[in-house]
Amino acid sequence: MGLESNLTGTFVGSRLSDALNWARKYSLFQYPFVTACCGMEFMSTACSHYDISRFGAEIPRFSPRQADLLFVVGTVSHKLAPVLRKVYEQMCDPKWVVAFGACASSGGFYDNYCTVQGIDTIIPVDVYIPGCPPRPEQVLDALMMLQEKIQREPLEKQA
Amino acid sequence: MAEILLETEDGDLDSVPMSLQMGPSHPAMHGTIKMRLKLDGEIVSRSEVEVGYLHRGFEKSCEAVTWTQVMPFTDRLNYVSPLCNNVGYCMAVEKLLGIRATDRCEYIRMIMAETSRIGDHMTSVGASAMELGGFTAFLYAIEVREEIWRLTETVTGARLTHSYCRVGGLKDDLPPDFEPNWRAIQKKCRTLIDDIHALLDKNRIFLDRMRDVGVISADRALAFGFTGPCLRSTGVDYDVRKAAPYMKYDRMKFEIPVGTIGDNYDRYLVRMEEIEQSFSIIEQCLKQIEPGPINVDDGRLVLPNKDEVYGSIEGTIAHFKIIMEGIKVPPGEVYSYTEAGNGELGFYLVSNGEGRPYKCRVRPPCWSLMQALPEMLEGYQVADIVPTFGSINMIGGECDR
Amino acid sequence: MSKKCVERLQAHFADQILSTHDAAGDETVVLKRDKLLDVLKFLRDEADLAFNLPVDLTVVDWYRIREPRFEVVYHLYSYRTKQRIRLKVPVDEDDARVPSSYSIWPGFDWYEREAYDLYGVVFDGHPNLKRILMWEGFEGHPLRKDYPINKRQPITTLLGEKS
Amino acid sequence: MLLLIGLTLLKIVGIILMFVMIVATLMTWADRKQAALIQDRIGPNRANIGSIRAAGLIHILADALKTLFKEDFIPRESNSGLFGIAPFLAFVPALLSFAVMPMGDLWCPDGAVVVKNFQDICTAGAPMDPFRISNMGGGLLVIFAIVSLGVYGSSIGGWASNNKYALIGGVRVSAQMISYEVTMGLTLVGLLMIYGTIDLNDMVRAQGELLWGWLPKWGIVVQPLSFFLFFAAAIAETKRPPFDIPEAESELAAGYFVEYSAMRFALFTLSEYVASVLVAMMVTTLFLGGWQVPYLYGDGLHLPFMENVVALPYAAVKLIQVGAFCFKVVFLCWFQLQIRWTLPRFRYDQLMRLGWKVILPLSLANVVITAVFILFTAK
Repeated sequence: MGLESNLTGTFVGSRLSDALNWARKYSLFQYPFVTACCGMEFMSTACSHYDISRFGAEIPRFSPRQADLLFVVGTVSHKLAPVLRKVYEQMCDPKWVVAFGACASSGGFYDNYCTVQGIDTIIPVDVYIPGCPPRPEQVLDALMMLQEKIQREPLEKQA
Repeated sequence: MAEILLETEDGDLDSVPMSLQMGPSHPAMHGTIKMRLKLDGEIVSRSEVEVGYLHRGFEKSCEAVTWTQVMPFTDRLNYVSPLCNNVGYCMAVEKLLGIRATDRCEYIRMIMAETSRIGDHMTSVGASAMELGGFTAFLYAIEVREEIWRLTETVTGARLTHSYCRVGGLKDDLPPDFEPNWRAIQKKCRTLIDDIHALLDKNRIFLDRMRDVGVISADRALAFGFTGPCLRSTGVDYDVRKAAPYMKYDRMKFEIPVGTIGDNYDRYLVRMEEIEQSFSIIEQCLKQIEPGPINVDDGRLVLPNKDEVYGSIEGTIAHFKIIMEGIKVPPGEVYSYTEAGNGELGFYLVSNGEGRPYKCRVRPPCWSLMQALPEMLEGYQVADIVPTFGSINMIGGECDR
Repeated sequence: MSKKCVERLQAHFADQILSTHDAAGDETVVLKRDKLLDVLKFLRDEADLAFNLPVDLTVVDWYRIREPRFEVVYHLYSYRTKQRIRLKVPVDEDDARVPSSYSIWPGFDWYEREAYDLYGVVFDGHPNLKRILMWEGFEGHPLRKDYPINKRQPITTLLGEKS
Repeated sequence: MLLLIGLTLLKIVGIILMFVMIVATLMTWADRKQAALIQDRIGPNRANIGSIRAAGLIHILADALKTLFKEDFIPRESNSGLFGIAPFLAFVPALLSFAVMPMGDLWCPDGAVVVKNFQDICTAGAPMDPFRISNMGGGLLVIFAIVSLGVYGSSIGGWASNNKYALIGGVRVSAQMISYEVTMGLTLVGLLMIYGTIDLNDMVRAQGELLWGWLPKWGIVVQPLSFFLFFAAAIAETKRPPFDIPEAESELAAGYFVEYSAMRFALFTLSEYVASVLVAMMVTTLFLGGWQVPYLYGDGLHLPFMENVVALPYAAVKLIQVGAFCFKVVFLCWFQLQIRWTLPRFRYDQLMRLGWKVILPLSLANVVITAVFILFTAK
């Protein structure tokens, strides 16, 4: 908003950034970019046994404009890559990306002609979740790690 | 098509068709389907389905690994019912080898495949409910699945991608407390399923959305190569488990639920009824199963005990040979088919006598279902795409491979 | 069980049949390409055959192992007579063309497109023969044995570097 | 004059900010918690200030703060002027209609007596009206007039986004809201005939009368059919599930506000919640006796079949009545959430059919029956 550059480093600036980061980490509206097997575990994470909503991250917004957190769940093929990139670009700042599962993180064991070897070759990633597919506990752990990361973010990054 | 749409009956009111692209990243398209729609108002006048967004090179990957290592790839075909795929693949390789698994192994495979089927149908039903806005029914369904997954985890060690079967046997026997656990879970699932029935079956809105939507006739369904619940919803009682009983299905008493007109509601009912049948099959299996070996007695196929591997030179060599070179499968070709969650899951295997498959083709039931989608949508509304697509239960991994 | 239909085929299309076998109980008929559509139509329309369920269509690539290089494989099932049959049509690499069975079973529509996409076998008379699993602009046919498994053709590269 | 303006401002703050906005915001929390309850979950509970978690209430604060500082995006291809103004066009009318809602009865500064038909009349001086912002005549019509303005915000937003999904959503909004306004209006005609007024406070006062000496003459008692029809039509008017066809998440992604981000998106969603509160208030006022508590009148409890009056101070009675009104509104808000998490979504044409072919004819029949009834009883 233009204000950040003047406030960086000051007391007000750091308090403001703390408050903002606090709000952001507890209000992660997610855009589920679900493609493959991991989607099943993604459903499980949302369901009653694990309940991702406890962290305030249960609201899916299928419009990228309204989402803060891009969950890339499952294998991304080269055919799908431009779509993922476009969705990422359509998201409004601030935004974060979670690579859910081995395929999204690294291509998994699909080392072949059609699979993108990790979505970090296309878009920046904040948290990687290993596992094929990861257990819901891992997903919740990743979410908490992301929350920690958000809390530490400096003000000038939050344009 | 556009020209036809422009002409109205009295010719004075023009309507220009709108083209709309749905997906691949769209809440109802499972992330892997793109649909190009021609809309006349809210009516879908033409649609074109594009798949392939989840093509992961299943076949090419299988050609690069040994026969046993294909197993993890099969898990990820229909990832909603992975054990059905495991079983299907193992039976194909065994058919090529000309062997048959032991009795106990076959019973366990059946039990596990049926639990997987329950999970699959629950997911499908739940997802269609969710896409209609009935989020609560969806979560109940996922709870059922979660219970079942917890049980399968005690058996296979994994929640979703089990890789439980082996050529000629299984990874492990059932744990000793499987039966009481199953009974406890069955009870829980029963109440949840009753809740789902109560939420949906007689729900006026649900009925209106599902009845007479996405109708396909039996003849067209057959011509499109439909199998599984979608074919049965049209009234054709084709179920591989009855038509060509494999494993011990010939000893089971179960019904094939069939629909009448092949609309979404029929597909929903068929799936819900199949869940009941699966419960009954598991019950019968648990009654009939007897102690015994789970692996065939063939050192060329089955890994030796860990004791032998570490304690004797023969064991080490056998282990090494099977792991490094893979089991040897005689040259030939075979098509083996089983009833998976979505219908006939066929494996067409070609071997040239080496440790790796020369060709490992899977016949995905979704593939046939998906190509009929434009026909099932034509003339219905935009909103009808959602339940129709949901009731087909397209699984990206299986469809695009 | 499906011995009968092989005999029926032999009686009707003796000149079209190259060979038959039944490995592992799967009845297989290897056919010439010339009158393929007639054979398929016959299989569908005869009352005692009635193969009304198109099960599977795929291609086997015998690269440097066998000539001709490709084999188009059909699997059919009859709901009424409960029979199954496998048909194989060998085609050369230079002339990898087969008449499309779309008009007989619409269910083979996507199977043929897939075979075209992944193996490069052309199905003559198919109304919409274009790539289905791979994207437009993909070069080569990935399931051919001479296509390296990890030869990639990325469309999108890292954010920031415009490709 | 200044005093009057100051008083009105105070009432605006009191009613709209203190009550409506708080209930609407709480509804976002209740929505999530209610969903969790129905679905055997816990629901949001992690956000904290210090060690206070307040059962997830703090999440509202986090959501608000985050939304405030999110990038406000205006698509290049959109009509930026209309795009920017649309959320306010949706939000402001939703708030305006609270101006005529009576949260409590008139206040007599110099004491009051209860007359025979159970209404208080001031003993001296003019009655004041502290519990509603404006007492312009014809409150019901004002509400209808203002509510129908709300459709502009949504459909302009849908059109200005230059997005096909938004456009379909916008078109659906206008169709849905316009048709349901007709039905909503017609369902109330019977009520108007019975109470013979369109002033909301007068209507509530009329509901204080007793039938056969014990049954309060609430709208739901005298017009039960109309109650259900109106409630259904009014929920449809709010575009909340199961009538959320304009934003149908699974078909249209987010419908008419698919391109909106940050505060503008929040305004759209908030205006839906505000509309829910409005529906709750209208139903309360028209059918559930408004601020009336059965048998409670200006001087105390007049229990049926009992001679003596349980006396209560005048101020306490008024306070209880305002409290009762708030309670009824909150209950109805919760009830809407319960419906939302139980039912699947309608299809567009089914919704239209419900509006035009079911609710409309039924409400017409209701009018006729009421008219006949009144005609005969009047003799």
